[in-house]
Amino acid sequence: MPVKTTENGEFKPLIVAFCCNWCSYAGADLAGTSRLSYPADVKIIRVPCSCRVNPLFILRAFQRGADGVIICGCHPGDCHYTTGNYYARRRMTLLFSMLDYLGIERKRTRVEWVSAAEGVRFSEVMNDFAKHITELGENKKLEDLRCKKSLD
Amino acid sequence: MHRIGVFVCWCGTNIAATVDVKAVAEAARKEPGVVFATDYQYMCSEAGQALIRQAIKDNALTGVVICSCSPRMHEATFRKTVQAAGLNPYMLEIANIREQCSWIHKDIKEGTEKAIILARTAIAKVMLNKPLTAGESAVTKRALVIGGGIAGIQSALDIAEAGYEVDIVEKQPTIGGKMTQIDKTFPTLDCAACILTPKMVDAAQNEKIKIFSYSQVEEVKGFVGSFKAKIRKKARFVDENLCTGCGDCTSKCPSKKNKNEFNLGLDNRPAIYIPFAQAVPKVAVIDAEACIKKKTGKCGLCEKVCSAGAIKYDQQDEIIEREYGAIVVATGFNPIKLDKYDEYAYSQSPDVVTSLELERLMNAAGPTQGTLLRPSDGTHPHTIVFIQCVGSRCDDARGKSYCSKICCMYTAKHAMLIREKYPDTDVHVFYIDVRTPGKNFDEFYRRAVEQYGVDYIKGMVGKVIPHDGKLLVQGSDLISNEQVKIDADMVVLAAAIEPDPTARSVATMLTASIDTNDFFTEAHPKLRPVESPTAGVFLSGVCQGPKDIPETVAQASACAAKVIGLLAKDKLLSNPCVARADESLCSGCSVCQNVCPYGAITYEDREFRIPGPKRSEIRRVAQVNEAVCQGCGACTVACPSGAMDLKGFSTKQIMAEVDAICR
Amino acid sequence: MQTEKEMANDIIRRSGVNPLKCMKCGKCSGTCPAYEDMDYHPHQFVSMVQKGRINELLQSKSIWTCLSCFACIERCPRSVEPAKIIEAVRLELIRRQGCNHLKSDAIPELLDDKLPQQAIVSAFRKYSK
Amino acid sequence: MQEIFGLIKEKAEKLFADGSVNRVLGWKKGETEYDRIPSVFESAEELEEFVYDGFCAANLSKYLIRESREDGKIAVLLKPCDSYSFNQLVKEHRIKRDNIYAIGIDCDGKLDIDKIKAAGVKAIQSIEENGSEVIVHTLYGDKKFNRQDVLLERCLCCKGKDHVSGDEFILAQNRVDTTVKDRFEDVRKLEAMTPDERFEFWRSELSKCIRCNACRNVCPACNCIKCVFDNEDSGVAAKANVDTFEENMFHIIRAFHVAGRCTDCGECSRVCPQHIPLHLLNRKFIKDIDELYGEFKAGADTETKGPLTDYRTGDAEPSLISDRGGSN
Repeated sequence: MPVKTTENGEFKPLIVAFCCNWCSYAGADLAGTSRLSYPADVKIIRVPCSCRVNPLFILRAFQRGADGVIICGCHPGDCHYTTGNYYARRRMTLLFSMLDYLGIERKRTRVEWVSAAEGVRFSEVMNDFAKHITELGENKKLEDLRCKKSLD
Repeated sequence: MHRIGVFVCWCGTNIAATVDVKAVAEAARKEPGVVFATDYQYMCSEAGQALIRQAIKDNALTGVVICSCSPRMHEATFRKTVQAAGLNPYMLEIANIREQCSWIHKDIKEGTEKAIILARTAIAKVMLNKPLTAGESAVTKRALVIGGGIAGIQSALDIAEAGYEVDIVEKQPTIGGKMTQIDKTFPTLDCAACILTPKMVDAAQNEKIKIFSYSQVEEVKGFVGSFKAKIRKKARFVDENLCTGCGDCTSKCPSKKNKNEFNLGLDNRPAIYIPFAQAVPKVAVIDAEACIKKKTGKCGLCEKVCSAGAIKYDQQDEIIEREYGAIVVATGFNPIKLDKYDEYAYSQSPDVVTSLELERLMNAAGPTQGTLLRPSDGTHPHTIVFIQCVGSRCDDARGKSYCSKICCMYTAKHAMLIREKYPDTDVHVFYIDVRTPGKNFDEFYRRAVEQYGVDYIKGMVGKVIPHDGKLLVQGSDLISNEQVKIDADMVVLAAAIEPDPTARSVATMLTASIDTNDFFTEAHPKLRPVESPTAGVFLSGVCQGPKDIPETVAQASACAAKVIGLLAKDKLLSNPCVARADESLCSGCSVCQNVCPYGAITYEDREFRIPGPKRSEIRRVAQVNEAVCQGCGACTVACPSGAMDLKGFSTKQIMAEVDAICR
Repeated sequence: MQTEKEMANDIIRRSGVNPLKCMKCGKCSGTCPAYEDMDYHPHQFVSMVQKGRINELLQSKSIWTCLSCFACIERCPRSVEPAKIIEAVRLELIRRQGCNHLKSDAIPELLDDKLPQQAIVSAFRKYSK
Repeated sequence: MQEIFGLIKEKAEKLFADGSVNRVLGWKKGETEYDRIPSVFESAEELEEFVYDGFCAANLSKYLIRESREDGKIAVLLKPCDSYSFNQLVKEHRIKRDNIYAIGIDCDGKLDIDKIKAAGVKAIQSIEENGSEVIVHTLYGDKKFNRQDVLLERCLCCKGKDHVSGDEFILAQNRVDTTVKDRFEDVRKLEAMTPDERFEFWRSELSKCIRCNACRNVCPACNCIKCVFDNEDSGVAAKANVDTFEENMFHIIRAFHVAGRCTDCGECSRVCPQHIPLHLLNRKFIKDIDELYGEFKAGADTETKGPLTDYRTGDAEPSLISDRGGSN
């Protein structure tokens, strides 16, 4: 289980960000090049397109103790593969709605469209998301207790 | 057995300043499967790459993780490196500990912790990497140029020069673009037509170049090396092959009061017209909206006077399908609409004109035959005020955030030409900054001030008030700290330029990306300025960003060089990170086919062994055409059984990454 | 006692204006109908607040001659909103003096047929805190 | 219903007799009075065991995945709601339409034995259906039910009496409409709860799951050659619930995989030995799809693209969900 508190006992969330290679990952790179900081709690996984993100990945992240999962892709209409983010948009909307229906905090998941030119936006989005997740606190509803126990 | 090597780059101090690289290497060494880990100052340097190659050989590594800058930067470099050491180039993963770690975190402890997690994530992924081999595909040796302005013409001429076929598709009835409307060019004051029209003629006469004027690209399918385009050749109601361009029809046409687009509506043209004297192709076109015959069925005068018999009232749009190996986007620009800036009274007075309109008013082929006259009353203007940055350099809510780049220079040109031709005219230029970076540019601007006595006022105009046939211009002079009021006869607005409105649809069609201003995005702002991130699509001219003519031509030729480089290849290696269907799991349900944007998935009946007396059964299973698949992964999520997976980004690999991050 | 820099920060915060957005084109002053009656002009307000020269501005008659017509806000290409900065400086002064120059009770007396509605609104904006 | 049963049997015998089919897919009596098992009859003689009554709830279309691949033609009996699943399977190329003779049959709602038992009925000897009455004969005497009161939940919000596919139809003169409630009523009730109440509801329901896979096995949309949860390579393979999360994962993913394909046949909930209202997961997806992307009925035809393999450029953004009001 990841360490989730700082030395002074503050909650440090674990956030998994799936970023499409062409827009959002490049946007994250631009944020880096521009030295625009966001919390180190955010860890990025590169995927070719937001449509590569399987609901399984999201649930697995929560199962293993992630506190928030964010999916970033090209703006609708700008997908490198023309239509990928449109499919991702429907899938994620329905999945998030289902998680909400199951009583999971609806702000733990998010989709944001960030272009390769939006380094500033990328950092703003991550700061904002991390802020929300920190406020929500630890994800208790979806994590896999077994994972926790085995490492305790 | 995995034998993974981890290489941590300092990137000078770029990484090493906020990440303890030694600690990262140390932590990586403890990961299962890792047999070697080290750090080095510059992994991408020749010495760094040699270190990697040596380590691969010495330690018989089966996979390599490099903790360095973004994979978008050096993934290709390091793939070559590991390949040179005998490893499959896809047995490499990059942990991005610069852009997504050292550069954004200030605390070394925090940075190091995150870098270790990123390294461990890459290690978890590389353990599941499989050797991949790039596929091959053929190259159609023909290029498509979208847009026939100076950019498109120059790219086409250069590509044709190298011996390849080029098609230019231009939506106007003639090629030439905006440059045809310009009178003189800075900083040499050449006549624009004199330098452009020979190029237009060259393009028309070149055997390798085919011009589709009055045409638009409607659909593009395929991928680098083998695009298939549908071109709509709009009906011009004149047979292009028969028309001699004599102009008899245009002088006889009774429908004469139609806005002349070439002169920006400053005068009129007939319903059948040739845009201008040097048009290429020099063929008449009928404006169906204005043609009396087309509207009422009566008239037919042009048909009667045409000795070549070229008039075809029943001509239909034609769809032409052609194949291309490369596509050049040269869709150009337009001045912005000025309705948002009514403080300058553009809509209130005909004597407030845009700079492009001024070009027409000063051009010998323009509405005034080159004599500068006020559009309102045809008198000579004696006081002219130029206003810079109209709609440029604004905040996003007010206009374009960028500098349109060409206005400072053309305004100096206009001011200079007016002062030269009409020395009795007072010329004032309101400017915020005068930007003249370019060869002989500042000298040119200084000449306008020093030699021609143009009055440059540092400040902006607040408003223009039309009154009694004059224009009261009120602005600030920041240097003398006073508000100035000038009673002017004409006001010229340096309107910002914006990409042609077709840019967005062209970008969508080509799956190329555009920025928030609709300029096409280049593959790399510095190192790949003429390529789009979409393979096989190249950028020429202002469609990529504001440019003057010399820059446009330079970029057009650079773009041509890239196209030639592509067309010179017989085979292209394709990205091996494509989808693959596991036939043993596939139930042939077609959901993957439904979401594939490339039509890369087909179905085949295959025989499978099954338990039971029948022993085998025929099943419909998905097949991926690897040359067509671009590797987006839409199918992998649509597939409920997980039969569809993406090489290089497999479900297992991404799951391993998730697990490594959440450990 | 506040330093000038602190006052400047207060004014920036109160007005919501970011003077760094200014590209120094002078359009605000070019458009200002009250320009001639001002000692410091709209563009100078922006740059002086940025530089922290507040005491001079507090002495300025411009804070009273500004008509609050918002033409500069309307036309600024970079949405800097100089009139709001002038207003914030004025407010600084009004607060120090601790009194409203215009009470709502006094309005009916001041009204006449020719007075445009906008002038009343502007006057309220200008003379009360 | 007795009359319909006769007509169906007659038809089946005729099909055997003239050789148009070599098998008939129907139901036969199981171990108990109310147990009906899907069965393939290979001759007119075997039809002696054939039965069609209020307990023949099982959706037969899924069996066609295997049966339509056998030699010869098979006749299948489809209730109106089954014909949607049938269409969906044709759309997904899972059944060979040419090898099937589909007979649409009448349905006046199927009985829920749990509701009967819940009324305290024990030692059932036989059950008699008599129009709007159901009479249960037990060792301790007879018990009468109003038919409407003991119908399966899915029949109370019946999709309609019309078949969407079939080669021939055997229908009653007077067709009974059993619809009394809106099928999204229960979903709406859940939506109206607070997130914590919903979480508690689903936690208590899903924690009953014993991962017997009955829902998966009966579901006509769950027709993968190998389920991801059985596939080592998928990374989520698990045969049993070791902890609370596995149930969430399994049921969310299962519902997601059938989203846009589920015809709401309700078999999952009917067969669940733990009585988990699984159909409420599927109906949530159906409701969201209808509201967000326009009404869509999976299996209404064999061509239309499913909502998850289609899009509109102006589709709703996922932020729609996170921006919903209320507490988290």
